[in-house]
Amino acid sequence: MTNLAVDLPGLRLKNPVMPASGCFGFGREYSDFYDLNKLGAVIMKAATGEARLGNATPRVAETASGMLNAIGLQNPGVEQIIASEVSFLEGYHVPVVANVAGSTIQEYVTVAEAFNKTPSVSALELNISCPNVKEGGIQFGSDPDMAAKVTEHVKAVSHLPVYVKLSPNTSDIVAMAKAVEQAGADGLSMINTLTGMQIHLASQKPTLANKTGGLSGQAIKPVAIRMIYAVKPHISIPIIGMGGIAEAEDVLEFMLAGASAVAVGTANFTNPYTCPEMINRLPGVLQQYGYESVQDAIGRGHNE
Amino acid sequence: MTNLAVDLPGLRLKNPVMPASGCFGFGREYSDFYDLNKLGAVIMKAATGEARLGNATPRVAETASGMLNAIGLQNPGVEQIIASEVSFLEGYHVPVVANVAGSTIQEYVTVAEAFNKTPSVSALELNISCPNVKEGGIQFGSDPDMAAKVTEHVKAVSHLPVYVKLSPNTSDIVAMAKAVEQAGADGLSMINTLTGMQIHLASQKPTLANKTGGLSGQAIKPVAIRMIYAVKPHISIPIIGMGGIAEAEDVLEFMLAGASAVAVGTANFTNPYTCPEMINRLPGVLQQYGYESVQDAIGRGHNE
Amino acid sequence: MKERVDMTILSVKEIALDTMEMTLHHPYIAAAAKPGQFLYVLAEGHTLRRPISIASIDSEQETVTILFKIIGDGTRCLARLKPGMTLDTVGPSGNGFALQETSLQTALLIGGGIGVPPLYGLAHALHEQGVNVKTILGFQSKAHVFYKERFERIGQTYVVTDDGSLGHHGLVTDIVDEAGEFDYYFSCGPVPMLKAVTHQLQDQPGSISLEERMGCGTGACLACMIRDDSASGYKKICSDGPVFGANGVIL
Amino acid sequence: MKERVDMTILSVKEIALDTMEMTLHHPYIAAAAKPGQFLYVLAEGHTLRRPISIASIDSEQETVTILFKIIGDGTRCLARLKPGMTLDTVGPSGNGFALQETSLQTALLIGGGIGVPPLYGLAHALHEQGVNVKTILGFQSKAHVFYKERFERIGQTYVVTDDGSLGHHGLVTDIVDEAGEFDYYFSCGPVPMLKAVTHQLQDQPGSISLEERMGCGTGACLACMIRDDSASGYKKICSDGPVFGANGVIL
Ligand SMILES: Cc1cc2nc3c(=O)[nH]c(=O)nc-3n(C[C@H](O)[C@H](O)[C@H](O)COP(=O)(O)OP(=O)(O)OC[C@H]3O[C@@H](n4cnc5c(N)ncnc54)[C@H](O)[C@@H]3O)c2cc1C
Ligand SMILES: Cc1cc2nc3c(=O)[nH]c(=O)nc-3n(C[C@H](O)[C@H](O)[C@H](O)COP(=O)(O)OP(=O)(O)OC[C@H]3O[C@@H](n4cnc5c(N)ncnc54)[C@H](O)[C@@H]3O)c2cc1C
Ligand SMILES: Cc1cc2nc3c(=O)[nH]c(=O)nc-3n(C[C@H](O)[C@H](O)[C@H](O)COP(=O)(O)O)c2cc1C
Ligand SMILES: Cc1cc2nc3c(=O)[nH]c(=O)nc-3n(C[C@H](O)[C@H](O)[C@H](O)COP(=O)(O)O)c2cc1C
Ligand code: FES
Ligand code: FES
Repeated sequence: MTNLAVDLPGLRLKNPVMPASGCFGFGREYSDFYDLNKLGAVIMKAATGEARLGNATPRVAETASGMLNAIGLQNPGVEQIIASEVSFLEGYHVPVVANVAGSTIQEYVTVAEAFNKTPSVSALELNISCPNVKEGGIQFGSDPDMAAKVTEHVKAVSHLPVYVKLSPNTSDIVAMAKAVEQAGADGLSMINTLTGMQIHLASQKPTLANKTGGLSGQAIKPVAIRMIYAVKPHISIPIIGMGGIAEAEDVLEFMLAGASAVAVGTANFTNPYTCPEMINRLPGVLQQYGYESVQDAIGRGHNE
Repeated sequence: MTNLAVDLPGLRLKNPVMPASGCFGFGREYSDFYDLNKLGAVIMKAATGEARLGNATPRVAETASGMLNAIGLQNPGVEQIIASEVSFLEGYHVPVVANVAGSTIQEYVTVAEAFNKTPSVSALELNISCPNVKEGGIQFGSDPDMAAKVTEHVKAVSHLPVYVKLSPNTSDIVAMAKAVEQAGADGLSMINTLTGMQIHLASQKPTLANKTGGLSGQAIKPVAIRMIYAVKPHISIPIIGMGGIAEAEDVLEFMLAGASAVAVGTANFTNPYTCPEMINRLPGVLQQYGYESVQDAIGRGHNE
Repeated sequence: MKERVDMTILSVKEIALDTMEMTLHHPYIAAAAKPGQFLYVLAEGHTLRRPISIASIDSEQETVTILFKIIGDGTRCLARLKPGMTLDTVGPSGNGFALQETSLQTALLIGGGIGVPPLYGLAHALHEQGVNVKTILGFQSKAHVFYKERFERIGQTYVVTDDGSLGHHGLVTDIVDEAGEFDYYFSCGPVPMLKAVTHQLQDQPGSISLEERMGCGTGACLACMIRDDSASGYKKICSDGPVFGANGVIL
Repeated sequence: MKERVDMTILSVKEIALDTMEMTLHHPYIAAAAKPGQFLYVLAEGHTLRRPISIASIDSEQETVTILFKIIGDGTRCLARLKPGMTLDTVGPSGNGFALQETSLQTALLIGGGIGVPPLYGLAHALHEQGVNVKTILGFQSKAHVFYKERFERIGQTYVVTDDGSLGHHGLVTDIVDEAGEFDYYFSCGPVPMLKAVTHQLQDQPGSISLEERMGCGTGACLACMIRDDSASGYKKICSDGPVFGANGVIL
């Protein structure tokens, strides 16, 4: 029997596959397609202190093997999320990870505090890498000092483990990773989207109302693999890997690069059953390449 | 009649399409497929001071809508290039752009000086963004001060116009662009490859012997468009755009973003006739979207 | 409840300039579909699915028909499919036109271009309910016109074209007065048309069907939101719509 | 001179486990191709082409046949193609086996796995020139064996398998001595096999055909280089090869 379980700070995962933040709402819609209990965990859509309406539409565009999005952190605010969304997810036996965003360090702290008072939330994912809002988000994610600062402040108020989600829009991902580990992060999430743009020929304007958006999907997988592989030897906290995962084989590739678990975003849009299908195929793929457990494969791409 | 001509520093282009450095050798192989006179110009493979043998193989891998390469600046050295390759290109009526690389500022200067003595070279492209060599290359390209320094030194010895080729592996492409413009660059080439990696499941190792490689092809087009669009309003020198161009429509998209001409790399591998086919289709595409000339379209995606 | 299924393609044909008609077989979809809902279909090699309205439903043959215009890579790829192949579909998606709630005598349908298809299934259903259906159809030019005769078989039909090559030369809104009395209207087409229509008919009850670029197509990603006056301030076109009360959203 | 052409697929069949045989029609390619050259073929949706050796040439029918093993996405996609469809090909690519230069009596051919196909066309051509052809073919297992009878029709043929399920249990090199005298050898297969073969036969003249991941397939990108003792220090497999003198390159 292939063992899919992974234990991470705050997260006892029966399998390493979870939907990525923002690509799965709060689970409700996908629960129409399959039983959410099949998932390793659910990472919720970003929460901010107050409700936000996000950017103007169009908010998505398709690119070669990928997509751009500029949702702009639309969400009903942390209190509303706790009241109506977390309570929905409580009906399932899956750990819930709350994705925390904000325009100021204070807002991150407020959101983190609220989730810390919610027993059914198992961990926080600090979104310091959203490229689609004017304030906060990626600003915190492109400077190691700022990233460390927001991590420290959130850690100071949080008994829940904190995973810091890194942006790939940087020339030195290792410095970012080290800075947030130093600041107390319990884990990393890598990677958020690459900033991109598409210009619509007929209208002579960027396709997205926000002009730029975050590039996700299979197109960015080589960037994600490279960043995880680069960071892994320099840190001792676990990595949740993401960026273009669409197949069970991709899960193994991320494990070999150094991820301990993975998140699946864009692929849910192509096929709503991506996560459960991937989980079903994972034991076979692990066996095919000679692994008896997920744990076994983590970081094995680093062997000489 | 749609006018495809563009005038750039040192380069009177009859059309804006040229093969990108490293993807076309020195033109010889593609001259078996078509008449190189059809091209706007030819950008040669990188030249260094001495001959280099590059990295171990495998040197390429395929990714979703793209590829990774880690050739490692293999080339016969600048003198040999001038003796046997530039002389071959002299047989055609196309401007020749020399791509200049090195491990030290002195090496860049040496190579630049040699090309400055070669009448049939029309411009230099300063490759400060090669991710596949241990020394030089991207080191110069990820720090604005270093980039400015190498630009200044080369400009000091060069009567030929200097296009500086920027790396997308940075959190602040605008700062890089401004720094090299300030340092005297006559134009920019954007973008070089994004650093990426693929892990080969069966061997548990990176597919490329060099481990990391440069990601190119359609996958990176949104990153290229976004960077060109971001840089354009901040500079007054022209941009040669590249990154995932495969169709005449892509050429127009790059023009709208702010490029004055384009280079085509990876797409030559998918279809050796990509460049001439694109050039043939370009007038029709420009007309379809209401442009009478290439010049007309440059930067038009910035209109509100 | 929507499901992901492989529908079998029975026929594909060009019925007007760049406009394809495709008939698809699937028992579940044909049984569950309602006019105004859409299929969220996958064009091979593409990351995002394409929303295409259900144009008509044949529950006996267990088929639905879609009509689509070739505007880009995805629809070009769909147009190349051949009978016997399958189409990966998530459907029936979204909420269709509310038929049962409206005990109406006369309905006015106003469609523009590729907004016409969902109105055909609606016209058919209304007609079967005994409603008097009048339709105004707007197209770019004569070459783009499709389903004119089919609508004519159902009720009074006005065609307008942008260039006057068929029917009235002008806009759908030019004809609304001429079409006379009605109890309720249904409209689908480009946003500028819908703005003009809902403005002109602001005092009349009606429904409109909206389009927006979609990510998930299922309500999870918030790509397709449209502002409204509700407490949340928005609706999702893919799951709350695509059909909305004409004055229920802010265009 | 190689060209980019669309070849018409005449047949596709599985001839051994995960091993496909495809016959392609094209007058120019069939006329120009030589044993040892390859076709650089495009699998739809892929950025890089796949190099596949020409396994045999029928100049009367104007066809060439390729044999390929399904190992990944590209070959899986090729295996799904159907007769009547076309295959976008750049070919004939590379340099084939030098036949004319060798006025030989007896040739030994040593092939491993998917290195066997180019040797078949070679065996055929040598046989037609009156050369006595002996062949050693190595496969993973019985299920992977193909073209055994065809080689047997040409000359003495030894089969070895990794697991002993057919023929000798072991490696191709185990049989070389048994195969007896020869003037020249030709070998194609995985690099470890080629290393073993060239080492064992270091005092004999021979040619080997190499594989490497390719970018351009035409000599421009330097993806596929192999070190040698020449002034430049390297050769390009796609354009200088894939066939090299057995001791001409550094494996
Ligand atoms: C609810 C709904 C119903 C629709 N019904 C029909 C129909 O019955 N017939 C028909 O021809 N068209 C219909 N459309 C529009 C259709 O979805 C687009 O024309 C199609 O997605 C274009 O795809 P493409 O790849 O050819 O174009 P591209 O421009 O290459 O597409 C690029 C991306 O933009 C999206 N996109 C482009 N235009 C639209 C649009 N108008 N609406 C939504 N997404 C778009 C595509 O889905 C894709 O993700 C409908 C749209 C919606 C939202
Ligand atoms: C000169 C030459 C002749 C060949 N002739 C044959 C033949 O006759 N029959 C046959 O089955 N195979 C042959 N091969 C190997 C064949 O090219 C690969 O098996 C094929 O490219 C794999 O593609 P894929 O997409 O299925 O595999 P993937 O592993 O998914 O391919 C990923 C990438 O790696 C490349 N790649 C993977 N393996 C190889 C390899 N061994 N050599 C070169 N590139 C590789 C692919 O082309 C592609 O770019 C030959 C290779 C060369 C260089
Ligand atoms: C539509 C969309 C919305 C997203 N929203 C969020 C978000 O709210 N918070 C966050 O941390 N990441 C968000 N992301 C990023 C994803 O969680 C993920 O990091 C990224 O898309 C890469 O994974 P993928 O290639 O599998 O999609 C979003 C991505 C998409 C496509
Ligand atoms: C195989 C290969 C070799 C390359 N070699 C060079 C080089 O020598 N010098 C350089 O400046 N860029 C080099 N590049 C980068 C390209 O010139 C180009 O900037 C990049 O590939 C993006 O364009 P594309 O997506 O059209 O390939 C190389 C790219 C590839 C794929
Ligand atoms: S497309 Fe995702 S919410 Fe509508
Ligand atoms: S593949 Fe480009 S030189 Fe051989």
